[in-house]
Amino acid sequence: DPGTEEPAGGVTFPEGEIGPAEDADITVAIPFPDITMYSMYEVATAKGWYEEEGLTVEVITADNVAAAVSSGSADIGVDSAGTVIEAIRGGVEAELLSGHYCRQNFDFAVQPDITSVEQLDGTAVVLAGQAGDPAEFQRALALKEAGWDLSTVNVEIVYPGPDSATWREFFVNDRVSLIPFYGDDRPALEEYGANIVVESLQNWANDFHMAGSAWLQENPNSAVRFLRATMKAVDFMVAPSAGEVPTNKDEVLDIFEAADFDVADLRVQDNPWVLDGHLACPNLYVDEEAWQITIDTQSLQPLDFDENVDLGYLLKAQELLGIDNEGPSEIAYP
Amino acid sequence: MTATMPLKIVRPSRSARRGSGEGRWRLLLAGVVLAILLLWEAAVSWLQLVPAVFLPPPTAVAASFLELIVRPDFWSAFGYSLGNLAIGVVLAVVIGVVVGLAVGWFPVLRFTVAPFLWLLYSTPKVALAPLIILILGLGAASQIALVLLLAVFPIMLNTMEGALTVNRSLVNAGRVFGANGIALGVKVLIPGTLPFSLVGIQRGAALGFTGQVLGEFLGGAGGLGHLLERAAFDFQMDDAIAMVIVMVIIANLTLTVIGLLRKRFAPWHDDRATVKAG
Amino acid sequence: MSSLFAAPTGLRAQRGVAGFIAGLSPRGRALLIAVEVVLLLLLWQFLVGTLGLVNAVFFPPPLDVAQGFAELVQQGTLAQNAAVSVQSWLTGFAIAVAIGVPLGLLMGSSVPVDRVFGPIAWTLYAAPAVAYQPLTKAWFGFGTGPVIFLIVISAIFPIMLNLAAGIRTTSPSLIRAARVYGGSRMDVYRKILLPAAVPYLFAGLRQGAVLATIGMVVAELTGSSVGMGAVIIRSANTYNTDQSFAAIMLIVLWSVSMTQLVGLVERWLAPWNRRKGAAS
Amino acid sequence: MPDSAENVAAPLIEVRGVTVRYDIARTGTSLMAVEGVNLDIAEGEFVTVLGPSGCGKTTVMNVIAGLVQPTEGTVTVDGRIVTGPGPDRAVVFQDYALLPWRSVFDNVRFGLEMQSTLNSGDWRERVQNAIELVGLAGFEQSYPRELSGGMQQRVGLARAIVAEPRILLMDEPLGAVDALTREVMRDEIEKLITATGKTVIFITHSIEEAILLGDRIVVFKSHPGAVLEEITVDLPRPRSERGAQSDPRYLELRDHLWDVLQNEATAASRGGQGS
Amino acid sequence: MPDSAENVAAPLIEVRGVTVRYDIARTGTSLMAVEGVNLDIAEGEFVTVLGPSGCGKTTVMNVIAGLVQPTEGTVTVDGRIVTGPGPDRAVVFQDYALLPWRSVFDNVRFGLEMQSTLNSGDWRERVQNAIELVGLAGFEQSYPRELSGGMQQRVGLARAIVAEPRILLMDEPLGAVDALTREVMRDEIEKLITATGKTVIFITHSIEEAILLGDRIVVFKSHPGAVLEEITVDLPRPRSERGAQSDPRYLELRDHLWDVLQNEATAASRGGQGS
Ligand SMILES: Nc1ncnc2c1ncn2[C@@H]1O[C@H](COP(=O)(O)OP(=O)(O)OP(=O)(O)O)[C@@H](O)[C@H]1O
Ligand SMILES: Nc1ncnc2c1ncn2[C@@H]1O[C@H](COP(=O)(O)OP(=O)(O)OP(=O)(O)O)[C@@H](O)[C@H]1O
Ligand SMILES: [Mg+2]
Ligand SMILES: [Mg+2]
Repeated sequence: DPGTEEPAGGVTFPEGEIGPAEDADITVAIPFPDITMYSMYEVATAKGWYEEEGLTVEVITADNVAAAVSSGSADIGVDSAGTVIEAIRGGVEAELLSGHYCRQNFDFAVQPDITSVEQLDGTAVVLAGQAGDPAEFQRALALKEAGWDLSTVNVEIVYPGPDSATWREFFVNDRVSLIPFYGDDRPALEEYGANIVVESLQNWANDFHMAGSAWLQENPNSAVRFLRATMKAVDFMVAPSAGEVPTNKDEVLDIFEAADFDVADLRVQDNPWVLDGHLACPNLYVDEEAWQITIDTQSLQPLDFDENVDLGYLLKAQELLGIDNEGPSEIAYP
Repeated sequence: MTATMPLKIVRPSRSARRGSGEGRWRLLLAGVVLAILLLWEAAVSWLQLVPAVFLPPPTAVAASFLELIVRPDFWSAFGYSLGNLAIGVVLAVVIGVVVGLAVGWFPVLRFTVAPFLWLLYSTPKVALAPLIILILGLGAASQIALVLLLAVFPIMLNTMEGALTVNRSLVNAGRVFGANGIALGVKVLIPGTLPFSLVGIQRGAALGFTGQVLGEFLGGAGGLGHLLERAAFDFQMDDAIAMVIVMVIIANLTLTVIGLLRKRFAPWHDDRATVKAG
Repeated sequence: MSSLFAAPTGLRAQRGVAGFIAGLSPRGRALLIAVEVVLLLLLWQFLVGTLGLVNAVFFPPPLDVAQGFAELVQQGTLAQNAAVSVQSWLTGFAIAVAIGVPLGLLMGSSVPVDRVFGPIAWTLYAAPAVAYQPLTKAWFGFGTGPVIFLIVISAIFPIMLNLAAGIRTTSPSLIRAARVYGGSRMDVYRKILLPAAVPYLFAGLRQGAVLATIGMVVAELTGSSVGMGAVIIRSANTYNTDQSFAAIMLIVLWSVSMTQLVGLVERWLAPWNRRKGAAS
Repeated sequence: MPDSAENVAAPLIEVRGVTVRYDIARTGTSLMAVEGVNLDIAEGEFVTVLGPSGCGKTTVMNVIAGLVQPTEGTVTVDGRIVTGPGPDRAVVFQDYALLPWRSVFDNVRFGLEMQSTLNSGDWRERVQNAIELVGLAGFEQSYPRELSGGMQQRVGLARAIVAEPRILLMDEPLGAVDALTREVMRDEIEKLITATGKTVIFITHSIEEAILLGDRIVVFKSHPGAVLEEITVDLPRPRSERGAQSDPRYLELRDHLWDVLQNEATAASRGGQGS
Repeated sequence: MPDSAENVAAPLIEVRGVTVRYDIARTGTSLMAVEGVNLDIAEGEFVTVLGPSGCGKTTVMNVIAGLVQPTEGTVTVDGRIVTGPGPDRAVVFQDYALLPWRSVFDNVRFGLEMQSTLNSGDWRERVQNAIELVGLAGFEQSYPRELSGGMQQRVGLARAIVAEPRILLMDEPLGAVDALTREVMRDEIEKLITATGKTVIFITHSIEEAILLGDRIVVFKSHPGAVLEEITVDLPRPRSERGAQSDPRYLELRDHLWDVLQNEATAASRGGQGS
């Protein structure tokens, strides 16, 4: 029973109740605009779920999300799990609110003529958009597990920029020999004849939400309401079950298009992964395991979970929706 | 009794002179620009020396440009960016000229402050970005701060170089006729330094625009920088270059305005004198 | 002694602090600046480190930066990446000078070139460097190619445009003199325009040195896995801001040293130039 | 310290042991431009200065103007030590020193501008009068680069005159002016000075001019610059060039000055050969 | 077209209907500096030019030097139309035009350097001689800004002389030079010219100088500049200033020139009042 679990930290809400809608404005900072990772806010807004909670949500991009939250420019920030942990360690006055992903796909394409890791010798490969992106280590690990240990060959690791669309363009113009890719890259890669050598899913906390401590103190209700509405949006986007095409595909794509994303490539697909929504957990799951996996895989200094994290808001929101704070049980690629 | 009489003034026909001078160069410039565009189009579309995704041909850019300028959100972004730019550049001019003159003029400041100006100028502004966000937040204030930060140093350092080279005879003359302190600055130093300052201001205005774009990259919403960022993330190079062209147009407009101001306020400054003599 | 007032004219520079500083030897002045730097660092340490005025993650105090520097040195990151950056910088700056000076000469002295090439140059200069990035990577790949390109693009315009301005303001009398004494076009360039424009040229070189450094960092921040820019972004993204600030301070130091070096060369090449300010 | 009770008798300008050395940064040496110059000038006196080129005339004048700090010695004006320029002393510069960004009218106005005189109503008239006095009516709106050398020099003269200072320091103010204008202006200057009782130091290259204008002539020698001789001119005023030339006293003075300068030149070149 | 057979008799320099108008960009107007100037100068002639300041003397000289393109008219030198400067004509500039980054020695050398003369062995000696001629021995390594006005002017003179051109164009070369040096240099110039048979155009403000140096005096009028009168000087050479002054022919010439200039000035100012 979810109600019996004692929330970590000091925040408690009356059993099963939150305060009335407060007519609040919330600014959410994301590192860059992206369909796969940061589009659930658009969905929640479009479906009117934030409005139902009395919220007006504005999404802004921020080069340094932690600084945006720390300065009060944003109330809630989304960033890589490792980055959020480091920011909290560094003393940014922000608290971990919830997680964004509970599974991550690790899909890699290599140039058509390449079939083994040795052939990558002397070429340029992409593992992440920017130097220092924690995902880089994770991807190298995933590649190694799949028999593509890059440390055995002499490759130049390059960083074309944050979005996978950029990686793809460099790839199809033969400027790099290996890239990670996402669902929306797949058609172009297939058309180009790329050799897709690794496809795997891992249980991995990709992004964390953080909220400014001062803001959280003053707006516990809005925080819970924000999480509740966002969870509805994620659920809306997520495929009914692994391997199935999301039933809301067209409606979601309409919403994306209205938010200025280019969705022409996605419209024509009927792949199960067309929205990448199957990767997200509808319950915005975070727990100590997700925290610890992040620290372990990215070789961060240990940092105590209980001392630094208060999941009270997330648990409350989950409780209101009648779901549990649990990660996915099975990890299977569709 | 004097040996003076009114001058015999002849007014030459203006249009005749224009036609042979400025007009010809403008025509030539247009020709050269056209040739460059043609080469570009040829290299990308016909010879395919560069993949069009990396360097879209002028025709594609022009199409994007036309699409861009009919979008209403473009014009609101345009107004937003331009407003911040104007505020930032004006601040930069005032601060840059005053500090530049002071530092150029007073040896004490030159020896104690100037090295730090070079130091700040050299500092990659990315380093200061988090600091700016922490203090000013994401939004107009931090964008203006970045415009100022990028624009002020060229103005300041150029003015400083100018103040250092102001003709000493003129300074002496100013002092003899009672100009001291601020009056000396306003009446001798500023006019004497103006050609240098103007070069700095032109450069500062152009850099200021980069500052505005950087400021918008830092975070927030709205503004041309965001449109550019969006286009760049989607790797829509034609959109991105169309945006850059908008920025270049703005920068060139600024240059033109400064040029006009110079003609208006500094008629004595004849930058063609040498060319004529040579 | 102040350069602005040749020796005895410096009436005003004789009194008080001004007189004291003006009277300092070059070494004394360097010492003064060193003292200033130390005071500034102390203030910074106090405000950020002790008072905690801003969050140290975003703006680490000097002692933390020193720590970060030590880490960079120990890991061997510094030597390796600095070498790459210095090499790119020198190559790029040399190319910028080699192209910028002749073009500047032409622009300053020829109306057609100025009228036709000037607007194009200003336009290229006005275009934000980010605009070039994807293009340079497509052309030059991800190594030092795009970095060198961006250094050249950043440094060439101040050099060229300053030189052109200097040439345009050369006293017409001097050009007349050269022509009267049989100077060919080449002679006018070499013997009149170039020397007369030397102060402007060096002003441009100083700015070019600074902009080249900034261009280098901007280019290395994205794309490359080596170079000081890569060190900065990597450590910043992992919240090792002390390291990233250490790298930034080294870059600033490099840039300032290069401007000083340009000043030294100017004094050596152009001893007639009256200006002797420590700043330039 | 001058005693105020004695001020009436004391000279207006006292140059005491003035030595100026220029640092030559290039070589690290210094050049002794003038050494131990002493000079007393009474209120209302018109002193002309003659001397070989490069002997330090401009230097001494700059010291009096407060533009050059002497290495040794002092200059007092009206009992106060000169530490900088002041409104009591206006200068006509040898190299004109006109502001290139100002028209002739505005350049002349500059002479008034810093004093509060601009508030008094008649400044326009005064500027215009000064311009007419130097024969530049009609060129009010021209910029210096549009003028010939002589015309520029006259603008500098007008700028100094319009300020109506107590002391006028003129460094070859008629050097680039043609013979006729020169005579006209010489007469104008003489009239103006005698009418207003100004104190004038007037550097010239022309022996004739020195005699025709000066109450007293100071002759400089060079290497290092110093006062060689002072000669009182006892010719009656007004003195006209053609009138004077038939005056035996004038001719005598002229010949004497020629001899002084010539002897000095010979001595200098003989002395110079040794070093 | 001059016929080569007649060249011997034809004048070396022919100025034909030269009109120069300066465009004033600021106002969009133009100023008629000189209008319809005609002038013939024979080989070996020493012509001095007199005229009120701003009358266009420098302008005409610049046209002959090939530095200013006349709006109308032509100048031919030795039968060839002047389209630019040439090694046959050297100029002493009114504003010195010394290169600030060169020492005195190098500035003087500049007069030789563009010609291939630097290859011939004796150029050092020639430069040194020129410097000594103008009395600047000992200042070879000084920079222009370290020199007084008169000294700078003499550097300009040395630069022109060292080039040994066929025609010397001198724009007030002694304007800033003191009386004594002036006399000395005037004598030197006269000696040099008569010895080498150079053709000289010498602009001056001094009536005395014009008479003492010139074979012929050209008097300019102003507004617009034009030749007013040409006077042949029939005094025997060498002429010394003091000697000449007792010569009635000299005095007569001087008085005549004064009258010409004065009449012209009165006429000009009367004519000007109307418009
Ligand atoms: N700024 C300076 N630096 C070095 N030396 C200087 C400087 N100014 C003047 N001198 C030297 O000082 C001496 C005197 O110069 P000054 O200008 O006072 O002479 P002057 O008598 O006015 O000469 P002139 O009649 O030619 O104008 C000269 O030998 C000159 O070379
Ligand atoms: N660059 C110029 N632009 C406009 N007007 C000019 C220019 N140069 C000369 N003038 C004008 O042309 C006229 C003649 O000038 P010029 O210099 O030839 O006179 P000048 O006889 O040499 O006088 P001075 O004896 O004073 O040197 C003057 O009225 C002057 O104002
Ligand atoms: Mg002098
Ligand atoms: Mg002249």
